[in-house]
Amino acid sequence: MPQYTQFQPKEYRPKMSAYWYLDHWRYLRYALRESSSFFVAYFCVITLVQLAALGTDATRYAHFQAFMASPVMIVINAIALAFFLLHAITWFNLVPRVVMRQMLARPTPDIISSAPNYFAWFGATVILALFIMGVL
Amino acid sequence: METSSHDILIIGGGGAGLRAAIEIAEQDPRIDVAMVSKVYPMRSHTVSAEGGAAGVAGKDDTIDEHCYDTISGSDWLGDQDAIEFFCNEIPKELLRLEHWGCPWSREPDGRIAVRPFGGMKKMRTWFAADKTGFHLLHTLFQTSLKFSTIVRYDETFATRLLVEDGAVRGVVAIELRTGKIRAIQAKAVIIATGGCGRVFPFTTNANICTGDGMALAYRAGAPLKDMEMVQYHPTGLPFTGILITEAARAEGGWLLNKDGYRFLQDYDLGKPTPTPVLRSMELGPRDRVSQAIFGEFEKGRAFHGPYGDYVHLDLRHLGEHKIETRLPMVRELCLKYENIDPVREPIPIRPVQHYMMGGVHTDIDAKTPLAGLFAAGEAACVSINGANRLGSNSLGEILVFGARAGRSAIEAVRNGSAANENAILAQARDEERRIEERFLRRTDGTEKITKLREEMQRAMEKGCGIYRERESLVESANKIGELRERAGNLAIDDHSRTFNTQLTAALELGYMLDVAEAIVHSALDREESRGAHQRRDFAKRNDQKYLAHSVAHRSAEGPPRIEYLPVVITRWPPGERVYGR
Amino acid sequence: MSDTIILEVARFNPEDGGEPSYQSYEVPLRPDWMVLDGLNHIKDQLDGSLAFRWSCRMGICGSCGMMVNGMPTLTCETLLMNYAPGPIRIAPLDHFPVVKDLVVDLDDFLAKLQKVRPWVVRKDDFKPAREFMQSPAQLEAFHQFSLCINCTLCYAACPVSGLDPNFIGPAAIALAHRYNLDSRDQGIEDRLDIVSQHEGIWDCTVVGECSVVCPKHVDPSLAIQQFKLTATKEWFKSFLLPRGKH
Amino acid sequence: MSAGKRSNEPVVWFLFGAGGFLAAYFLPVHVLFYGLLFPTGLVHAPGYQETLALVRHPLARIYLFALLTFCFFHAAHRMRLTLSDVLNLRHLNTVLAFVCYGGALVGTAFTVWLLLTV
Ligand SMILES: Cc1cc2nc3c(=O)[nH]c(=O)nc-3n(C[C@H](O)[C@H](O)[C@H](O)COP(=O)(O)OP(=O)(O)OC[C@H]3O[C@@H](n4cnc5c(N)ncnc54)[C@H](O)[C@@H]3O)c2cc1C
Ligand code: SF4
Ligand code: F3S
Ligand code: FES
Repeated sequence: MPQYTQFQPKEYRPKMSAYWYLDHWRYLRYALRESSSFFVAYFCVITLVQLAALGTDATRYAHFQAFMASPVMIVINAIALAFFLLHAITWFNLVPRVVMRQMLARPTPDIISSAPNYFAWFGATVILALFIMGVL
Repeated sequence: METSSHDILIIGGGGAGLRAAIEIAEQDPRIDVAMVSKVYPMRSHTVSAEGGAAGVAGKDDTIDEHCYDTISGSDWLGDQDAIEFFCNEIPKELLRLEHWGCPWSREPDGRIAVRPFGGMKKMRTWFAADKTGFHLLHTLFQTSLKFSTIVRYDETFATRLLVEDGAVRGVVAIELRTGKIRAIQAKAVIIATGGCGRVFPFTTNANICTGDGMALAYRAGAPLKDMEMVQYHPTGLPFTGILITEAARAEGGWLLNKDGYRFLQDYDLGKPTPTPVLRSMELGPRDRVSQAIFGEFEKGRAFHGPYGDYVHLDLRHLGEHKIETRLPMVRELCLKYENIDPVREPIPIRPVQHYMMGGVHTDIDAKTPLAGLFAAGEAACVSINGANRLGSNSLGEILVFGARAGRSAIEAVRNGSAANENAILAQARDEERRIEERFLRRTDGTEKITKLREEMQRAMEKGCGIYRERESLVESANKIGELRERAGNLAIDDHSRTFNTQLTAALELGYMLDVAEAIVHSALDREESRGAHQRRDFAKRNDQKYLAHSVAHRSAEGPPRIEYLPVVITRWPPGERVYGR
Repeated sequence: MSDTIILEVARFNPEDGGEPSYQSYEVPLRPDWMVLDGLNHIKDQLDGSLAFRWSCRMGICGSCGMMVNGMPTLTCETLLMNYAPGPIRIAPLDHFPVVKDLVVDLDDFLAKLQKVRPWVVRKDDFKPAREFMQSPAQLEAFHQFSLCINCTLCYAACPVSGLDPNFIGPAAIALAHRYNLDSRDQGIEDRLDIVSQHEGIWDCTVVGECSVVCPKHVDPSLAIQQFKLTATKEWFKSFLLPRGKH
Repeated sequence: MSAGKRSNEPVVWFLFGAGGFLAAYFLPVHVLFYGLLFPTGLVHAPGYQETLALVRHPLARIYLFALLTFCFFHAAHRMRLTLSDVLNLRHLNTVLAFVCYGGALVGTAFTVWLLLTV
């Protein structure tokens, strides 16, 4: 550190560590939440591959299905699901609050803004599941 | 030594200082105005004010009524010309604050809301929930940022006024971050340094309220007026002295003794009613209510706690909704500092030193007797508060007289003469030497700052409490004299330049001792009881002799010289103070 | 339970040419003492050279913020008891240059406050003879964001303010937002020019810790995200109706 | 930071926000079925023809288009910020933006092509 000369005090400037997100649990939580984006990108690509396979022929699609059944992919997808849930929960707790406050222009209890989203989420999940399973 | 120079220098960045700065910047953008403050302006003590600011607003209210309430509240010691000027100006000032963005609380139709306050006959106290001072100070500070002509020296501690040829020409100040000692010259100086509550052990005032500006002016030759008039607020939290605003009573809170009895009815303050009645019971003036609580202590009808006796302030019957919307800060403070929820439990309170009616002697134009020196706010005594300030008149005072001081200073700059710069700088170098030799480089001192401060505070509590008498006043006066001697021999462990808070504590101790001396001797000299000044040995008001302001002049050796100045009486001859009838 | 507690206090004096270090002090552990009372005990009785800021001791002046056990904390309203049996580690606020001991340099913060134009801006010459009418609902729209005491705890909590010194930061943006929402103000365009830049709202990645530590429940994170909504709306508006043309 | 040059970030932020909602609502159920329940056989997967028919429905195409495009931008924006803040690559901001948003555009192009040809 440079020397102190009278009346020109050298301030101490702490540097952020390169691993700052490991310094506090609250920062790590944030880093994990943001990491969900890698899985979002990953799964979008997987879906594109699935579409490509579907568009080719049944054999290709069977290959795709076999690929997805490999233990590695299952583990990765399980992790992806965990991250998607983390994303969904943090998102529903945060974003609707902002939108609601913007629209109503006054403070509202968090439950009022987030609850409808949780219901809608549940509904959308059920309907989509029925489509995917071919029930509808 | 670094020097700089400005047209006008304001010492103090609280409400009064900021209002003066804005006034100057608005009136004349060519004037170079600077502001020195020992804390960042928004940290100033104005930030703590809770209840509100009085100004005639409603149709059923008149300026004359506000004048009368203020005058009778002051026990006829306030100057009536100043009070009339004040009451006329204040609504305009509060409106100006509104235009600058102050979030005043509102009526459903969008008009400003007003609430009742102690000693006021009408509802006229404007408020921003119970953080009025906070909002007022931040509004002023943020508005001041708009003006590029205002130069700020933040965290810069003024240590001495530079006086040449009978006129004030600037200050010496320490830039805390570097320890640099600066000479800041100016054609006019405004003192807006606030109160000196820290002279007392148990006070609502912040750590920075050490009477610096009063002492600076006093040392430079300007007298201090009405210093014996020390306001005790009835409702402070027992350990910390944190204030529970008068608004708590204005909204309907009750004072109860240990038997759950509304004891104010025994002290000629009216009859209890379920809802508040203006100028009666809990809405009596502060001096009388504090004296009544003290009376309960003496009769043994109070609770005993680890920090002395206390009574109860009961808000429970107001209900959670009212407490949350009108008094959120009261609830927050009680929860944090007493672990009590006022919605469910009564609040323990006891009277606490709160405000100085006295201060640097100024006239109605905020001018002191020293040329080029002006004062405003709690540091000054105009006087509109006389022997007892009404709650919510002080925030108005810092605005009205802050602006007034600004205008007077502009005039002074326009009519100013050239200064002898060499003489001024020689004085500044003297001060630099004093600071270095007596404090920074001193290694042989033996007296601890903390110890002297505690002894001073104890002496002040003993001599200048709610009730006073000759014997204890003399004892305190001697003690303060002794402490002043001992303060010449302070032990300093911190010899660094950078942010030396021990140095500032040592300097502040010196200022407090000067102010304490003025308080004690003014109190000793006034042989009557009036407003906040209650002498057991002279229990009656004596208009023959003491319808006059005490004015303390410092003398180099020995106690100050006390003189008296007649009170200005215009339309309201002295009468009896009647509350609750 | 013991009746004292150890405070490990960060010390730094630039004049010693030294590096920062920690020094331990034993202070009484009283049920009604705040962390600040502990520090004052050190200053008054044990070591007069310790430097820290405080004033109001009632949580309103905003000067006594420090890192207490790694969390940005207002020391005058946090009980020592909360940390018993200790030790308690007290350090200057993160992400600010340290002047001495627990005192940090706030110049940069003050410059940012000024930059967002935190005052009522009027585009017209309207000088009303009376108050602007403002309903309680209109007051409520911005009131929460006007409660900031400038304690800068949010800057110490926000990693972005540590990574990017130019980030205008939570409190200053919340203040800009407070004026934008005020029915008396017309300065939103000016403030968008300043705050809707990369170093303004767009630098914030919604870590959200600013709102967690804010002792006055200002919720600066909410203010920033709302500001983003407004800025986006305005962006699309000016994209569809370019400025000056409509 | 002078006045007057507002950031163009609102565009990507808007896409990010929309994608955030879609990802929160729909991705969990997608990965649950296609990534876990079907491959492990816990739930019987519909056959090739059924799946193809489902995907070819016009509403499904629109749905998939919206979901994938917005999610690509959502991911791109967040990945950019994560890389620049968490990995402290602020100095590479322009490169990161190019790579991330560029990637999202490529993803969008593929999405359109596949949905039109499937
Ligand atoms: C808890 C509390 C509640 C109150 N509530 C109300 C209320 O509801 N209504 C009401 O009307 N009044 C109220 N008051 C009184 C009122 O708040 C004060 O009298 C008023 O705010 C004083 O303002 P000021 O500008 O004179 O001084 P301050 O705000 O105290 O400012 C003093 C300034 O001077 C500076 N300074 C001091 N010494 C030096 C130095 N040596 N060098 C450089 N700068 C220096 C400080 O940094 C500060 O900026 C209350 C007071 C207290 C304590
Ligand atoms: S927003 Fe909250 S934490 Fe930040 S400075 Fe203001 S009061 Fe402090
Ligand atoms: S912590 Fe920082 S990143 Fe944004 S939400 Fe708060 S400013
Ligand atoms: S000392 Fe004022 S906020 Fe803590």
